Amino acid sequence: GGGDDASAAGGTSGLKVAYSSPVASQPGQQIVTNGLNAGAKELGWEVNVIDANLSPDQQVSNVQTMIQQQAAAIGLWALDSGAMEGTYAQAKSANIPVIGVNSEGANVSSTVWWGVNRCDDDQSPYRQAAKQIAETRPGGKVIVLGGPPVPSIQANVKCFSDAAKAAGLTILAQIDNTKDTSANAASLTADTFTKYPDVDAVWSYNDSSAIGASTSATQAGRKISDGTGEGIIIQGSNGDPDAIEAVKQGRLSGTWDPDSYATGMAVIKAMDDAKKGVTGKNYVVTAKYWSQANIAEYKDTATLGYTLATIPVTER
Amino acid sequence: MSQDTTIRRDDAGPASSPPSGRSGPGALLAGVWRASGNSTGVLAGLILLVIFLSISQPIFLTWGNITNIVASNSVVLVLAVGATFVIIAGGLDLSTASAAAVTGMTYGLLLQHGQGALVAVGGALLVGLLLGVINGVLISYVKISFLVVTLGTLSVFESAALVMSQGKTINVFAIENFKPIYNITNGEVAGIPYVLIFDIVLVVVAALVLRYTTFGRGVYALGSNREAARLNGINVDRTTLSVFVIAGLAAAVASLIQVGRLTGASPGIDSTLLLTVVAAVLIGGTAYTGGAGGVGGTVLGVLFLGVIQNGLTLSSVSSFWRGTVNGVVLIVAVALGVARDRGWLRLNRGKKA
Amino acid sequence: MSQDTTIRRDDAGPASSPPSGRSGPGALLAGVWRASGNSTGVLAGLILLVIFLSISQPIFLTWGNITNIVASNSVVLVLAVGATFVIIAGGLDLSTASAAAVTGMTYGLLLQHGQGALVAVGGALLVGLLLGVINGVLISYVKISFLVVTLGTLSVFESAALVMSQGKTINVFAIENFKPIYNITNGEVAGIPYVLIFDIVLVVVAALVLRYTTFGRGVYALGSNREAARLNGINVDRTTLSVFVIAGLAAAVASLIQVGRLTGASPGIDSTLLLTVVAAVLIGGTAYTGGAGGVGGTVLGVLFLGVIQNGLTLSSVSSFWRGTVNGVVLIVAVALGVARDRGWLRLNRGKKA
Amino acid sequence: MNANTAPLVEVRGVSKRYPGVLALDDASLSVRPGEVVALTGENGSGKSTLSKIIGGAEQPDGGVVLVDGAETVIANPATALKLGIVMISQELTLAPELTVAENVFLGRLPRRGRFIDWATMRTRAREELAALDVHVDVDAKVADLSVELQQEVEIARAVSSQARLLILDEATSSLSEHATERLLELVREQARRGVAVLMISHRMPELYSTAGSAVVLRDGRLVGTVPLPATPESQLVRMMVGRELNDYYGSRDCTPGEVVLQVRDLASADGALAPTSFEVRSGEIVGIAGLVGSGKAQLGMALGGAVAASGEVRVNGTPVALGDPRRALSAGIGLVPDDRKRAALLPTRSVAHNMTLTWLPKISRFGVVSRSENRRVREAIAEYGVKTSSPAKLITQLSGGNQQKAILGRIFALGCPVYVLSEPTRGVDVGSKSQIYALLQRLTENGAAVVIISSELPELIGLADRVLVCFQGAVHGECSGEQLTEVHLNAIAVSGRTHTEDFGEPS
Ligand SMILES: Nc1ncnc2c1ncn2[C@@H]1O[C@H](COP(=O)(O)OP(=O)(O)OP(=O)(O)O)[C@@H](O)[C@H]1O
Ligand SMILES: Nc1ncnc2c1ncn2[C@@H]1O[C@H](COP(=O)(O)OP(=O)(O)OP(=O)(O)O)[C@@H](O)[C@H]1O
Ligand SMILES: [Mg+2]
Ligand SMILES: [Mg+2]
Repeated sequence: GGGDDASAAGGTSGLKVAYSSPVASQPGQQIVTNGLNAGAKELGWEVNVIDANLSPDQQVSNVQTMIQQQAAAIGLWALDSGAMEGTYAQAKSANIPVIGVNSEGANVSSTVWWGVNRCDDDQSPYRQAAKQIAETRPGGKVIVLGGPPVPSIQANVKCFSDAAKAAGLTILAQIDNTKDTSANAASLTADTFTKYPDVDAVWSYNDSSAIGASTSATQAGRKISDGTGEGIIIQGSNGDPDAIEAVKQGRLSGTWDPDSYATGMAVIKAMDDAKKGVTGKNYVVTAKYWSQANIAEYKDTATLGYTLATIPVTER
Repeated sequence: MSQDTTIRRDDAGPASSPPSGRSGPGALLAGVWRASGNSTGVLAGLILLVIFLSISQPIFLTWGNITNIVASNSVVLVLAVGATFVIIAGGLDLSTASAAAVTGMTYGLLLQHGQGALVAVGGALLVGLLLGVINGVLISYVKISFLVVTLGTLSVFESAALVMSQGKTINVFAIENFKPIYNITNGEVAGIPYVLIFDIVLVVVAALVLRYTTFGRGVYALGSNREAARLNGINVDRTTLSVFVIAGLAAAVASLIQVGRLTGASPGIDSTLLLTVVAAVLIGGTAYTGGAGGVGGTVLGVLFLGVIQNGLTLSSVSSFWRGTVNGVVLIVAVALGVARDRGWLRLNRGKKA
Repeated sequence: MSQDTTIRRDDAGPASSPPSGRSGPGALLAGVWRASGNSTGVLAGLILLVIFLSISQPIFLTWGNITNIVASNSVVLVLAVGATFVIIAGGLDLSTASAAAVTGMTYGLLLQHGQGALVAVGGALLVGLLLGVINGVLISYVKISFLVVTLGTLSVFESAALVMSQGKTINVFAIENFKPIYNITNGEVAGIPYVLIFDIVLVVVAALVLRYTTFGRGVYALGSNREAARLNGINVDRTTLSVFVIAGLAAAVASLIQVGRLTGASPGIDSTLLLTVVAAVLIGGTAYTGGAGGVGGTVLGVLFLGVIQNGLTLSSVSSFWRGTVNGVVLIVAVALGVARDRGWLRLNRGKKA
Repeated sequence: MNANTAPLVEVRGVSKRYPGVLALDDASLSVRPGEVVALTGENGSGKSTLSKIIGGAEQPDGGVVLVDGAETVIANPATALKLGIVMISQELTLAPELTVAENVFLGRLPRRGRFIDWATMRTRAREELAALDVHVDVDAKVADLSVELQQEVEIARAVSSQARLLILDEATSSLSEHATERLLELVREQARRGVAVLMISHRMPELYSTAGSAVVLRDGRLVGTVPLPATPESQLVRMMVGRELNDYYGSRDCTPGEVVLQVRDLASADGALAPTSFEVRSGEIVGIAGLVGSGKAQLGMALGGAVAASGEVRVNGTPVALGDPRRALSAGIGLVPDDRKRAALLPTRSVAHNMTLTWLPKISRFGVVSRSENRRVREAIAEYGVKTSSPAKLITQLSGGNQQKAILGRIFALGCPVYVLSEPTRGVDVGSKSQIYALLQRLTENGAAVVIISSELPELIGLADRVLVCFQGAVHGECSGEQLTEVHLNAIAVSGRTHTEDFGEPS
């Protein structure tokens, strides 16, 4: 399909670029990798993905390996963006552009952002989430399910919580699923549902926690709302395949999909731009909310038919 | 430090030895206190915790909350019962959480491929047994240290679980053959969750096996003095193999409960699960060098950790401070046991000379 | 299993005992092989791994890659050296990775509040010492089991690191007073990274302390037989306290290297760090029940694990399969040592009987 | 001999309670410089407890300890060492992972400047051991040594530490006759130099040859202090056990029957035991003697299947698979190994579970232990005279001799056709020894074949029908009848053959 742009880029064909994945075994990160590969294929590039497996220290040494292997460009989803400045500086002095994913820094060439992580206007996803809940359940009671103490997660939690209060919702409790597993989310929410049996909605920072909450709600004899009807509203985030299934089965009210596939492609696009000398840009990948109302339209990444020119990304 | 292996020192006590016959009315509490052996501190800590939480959180002692505690700790309990056998025998199975991921994936995949409920459950148990056999054979027949073997298989099993579904969670909710396990893990009879009944049966059976079978005695002997066990006719290699097989089966059972609860099989492993399981066994009074302890203590350990978690959630302690409360309560509870031993908390112990 | 505590059985060898004077020309390799004691398997595995990687990955033996291996394993090495003292003394410090998070945050906060480079480094070391004292006092004077104490402080320290900055990473890259540590951790002299020089000095000093000081031999005596050490006038409590203080200081030093490398102090803890550190010490031939082993083996253990990681990264093994390769290589390497012991790989060992 | 010098250490009215037992009850004793005091009494009478209190390893519940006439709290062993009180305790206190040299100097390693002087340490360790006539590689790991050599290391440590008071708690119990003699000579020499010595032993000849007085304890109470060697042995024994001991070794009323145990070319895989052949008949007791390292213990271990071995062993004509203790046990060979701590005790288990360990196959059905367990344990405790406050007590809380009786009881109760007993009476008091001998006689009367491996020649001579003597890993001779004397046995043990001409008797 979209080979035209690639041939226009001409000279860049055959580049070897690298991407440092925070944890390659997670489903969402795998989709990012698929997107990277698709984008690279379009340009005739090769992309080497190295897994930091949740260790920032490992990530630093992975990037150093990339610098040694003289990658043409480095994409990097920093596990801890406050702790990568030195590494960025080393890449810069080796003249290798660095594309951050949801992470920025003084020496980062450009950054690809997830739309879900924005909180600057009314259209920002989690502000919309709060509005949606308030519309269905005016003055409703909400539980906020946070995650490990990571700045980006904390920012998202704050974004939703502030918007929820502004929309007249009552936040009964904020509980943090620091272990980041469904099982732990299930225990935490089971305890919380016992304490607050009259909860209207749960907003969760990711899908696996939302599924945990859904499990304990069901076990407590609660119905899961389809987003408009009765029952408890449970919103997840990430658009994991598993969560899409759950939405289809009526076990989740909905999930905020950051579009990981487009994210991967956007990284390649940003690299391509940087190679052409265009840096300092922010690429924002548009998020989608999948609920029981629109889940029938959900398409698997393989059949999306994105090209580098058509990915749902806005540049700022 | 090498001798300082039980939670409390000196008096390894009658925790696992046969009841010594003295009885009499009254003084029941004092009796339990005395008999609690190595887990006194945790027992005392648990009692204080329960009293504190019942007062500060009215919801704590409701039946709903209690069943929550049971449900959320059954996976840890089952793994911890398996780990108790291994630790009493003087070993340690670091691969247990990873093995549970593999057996859970096996169950999920079998269901996904249209297998019947029994086949799927049987398959998971069989794989659990196989994983236990792998550990056990490498340890008892190839003679590699149990720490190295289970450290290696921890990594291999984790990887295998990821490979099995390419890292994806297998959603089994809509599969018809999943229903029986779903109903068992989430159902109840006369208000009592099946899982609670299962837990009780499991613990009682495990306790009886350890106390009243030749196999159980062999496990203690092996952990107490391997050479003495060997010279007195215990089949040391087979007993070693057996405890790892038990741990493998426990991993399979735990994973069935887990998948039943979460309605999906995930290859991801909770990085704190292993530590929680081992902690439960050790604070329950089983010596990490083996030869002493029992499942009774392990139940206390699991309950103790579970009640702390539940209490923290109910009291909405900030997630930053949870660790502090958790750690301090644990240390203080065990320190109570130490204090008891040193006579700081004398309770009807008979006077000294 | 209780006796099966060293990585290989039977021949605990001269790993920890002083050089016994015999020398002679030739047979150097055979000498190293023989002297490698408990870490033979890992040594052999390491050599095979290096040969394999040099052939399959041309970049492997470049100086740049070697310094990369050194840099990325220094944190583990420093923690593992501290852990070696604790484990030889018969203990285990589960809180070491959490302690490093606290000291790293201390260093970051001090810099952020405009303190000088020396004050910040000194502050981190002081806090490390304090954390070690907390562990040590609870264990040796309050007499709570080291497992319970360090399990508790693991949780408390983790929580403390989070509370210190409300969970945020402190970016120190732009702070002027951070420059010295940055330059030391990332700089080099004549092509040799300062960190490598530091690592070598640290290991040599630690080895000398363990071999040639009364404190060092007291650590071995304590781990070998606590009661014997006590009856022979070794100050058991103070030695116990000291090894935990050493572990605390090691955590502080490791965190300085970490922050220097990452240019930011993060309260998050790498969940695999603790297991990696303990694994390095154990596969390096230090017995987990104490009394035997040494830092030489620990260096081998760290290198072995580091080279596997590096090799996996260079060979772009799929992240799903990494764990399998990792685990299998580990088990096979240690099995080599077992095979050596049983005479399957006889190499100039002199006849028995 | 130094009755007028002031006591170095004096204990007044000391008592000590353990859960369930009053181990010491108002006990007193004093030792003067240059004096050798024997502390005697039955197993469990409180001897070790008393010596631990003097050595700072335990604190008394009541009473006082005076050092150099001043009331002193010996808070820990380090304090005791500073006061010049050095103890060899009944349980070995060695660091098994460390070298012989380090163990000799444990707690006081020689230094040059700030660093340990390994060269000096090795040389001095070699000298100290040589003074005991022990020649062992000082770089060897202690865990790799036999019990006897470990004991020698412990003795070398004590002797070399310039003690003012030396406490020997059954230091000779795992030594051979020769090594014992050497140690006692050393003790006498130390006493001549003004060192005070408190020795605990169950071997009468040692006490009589070395001690100047004896303090007798019974059930933690002081029975009396008597001069030695002036007090007749029978009186001392009566003070200890509260009755006369007649017929010490007992006798049996049976003639050897069928051959029960047939051993042909039995050799251990590690070469410590050369091919050995012999037979034992039912009703017969065969002793095995030999010096340290002669392979006698190895012979027992090979018979019991504890070590890999080659050759042929038959019980009642049926061949027994070698190298597997389970097969040996089920074929009817009951083994009591000599190293109690390493190979027999389950230290974390109760007395009951230690005893029933070996009985499990007999007292269980379908793998479930029978209800009769508790009754059997109580019967065995009574029958074999194990002194314990409860069967649920941890075995390590029993006195040394009672631990040994529990171990013997668990094997004797099996009713095996063949018993292989290595140092069966190590650490057992005279009264109990006599009981054990009587038990052995009964076992043989009931048709068992017994092999006793012992370094106490009087015991072998008193019990055995014939004695095989090991020399350098093989059986080099057999003595019976007239020739069953210490002189003959020693001759073979030392040189491997009899010097008939030296005795002028036909062989
Ligand atoms: N740690 C302990 N806990 C409980 N009871 C103990 C402990 N140590 C000793 N005892 C008991 O104290 C009593 C005296 O024991 P002690 O070891 O002093 O005897 P002993 O005279 O040395 O005997 P032996 O000749 O057998 O060595 C025994 O009944 C023993 O069971
Ligand atoms: N002189 C020695 N030097 C080093 N090791 C020795 C020496 N003598 C014996 N050993 C070790 O002790 C082990 C046990 O000794 P062995 O069974 O041969 O002698 P034994 O006569 O039974 O000794 P004991 O009188 O101590 O029971 C031997 O396998 C050997 O390893
Ligand atoms: Mg004694
Ligand atoms: Mg012997």
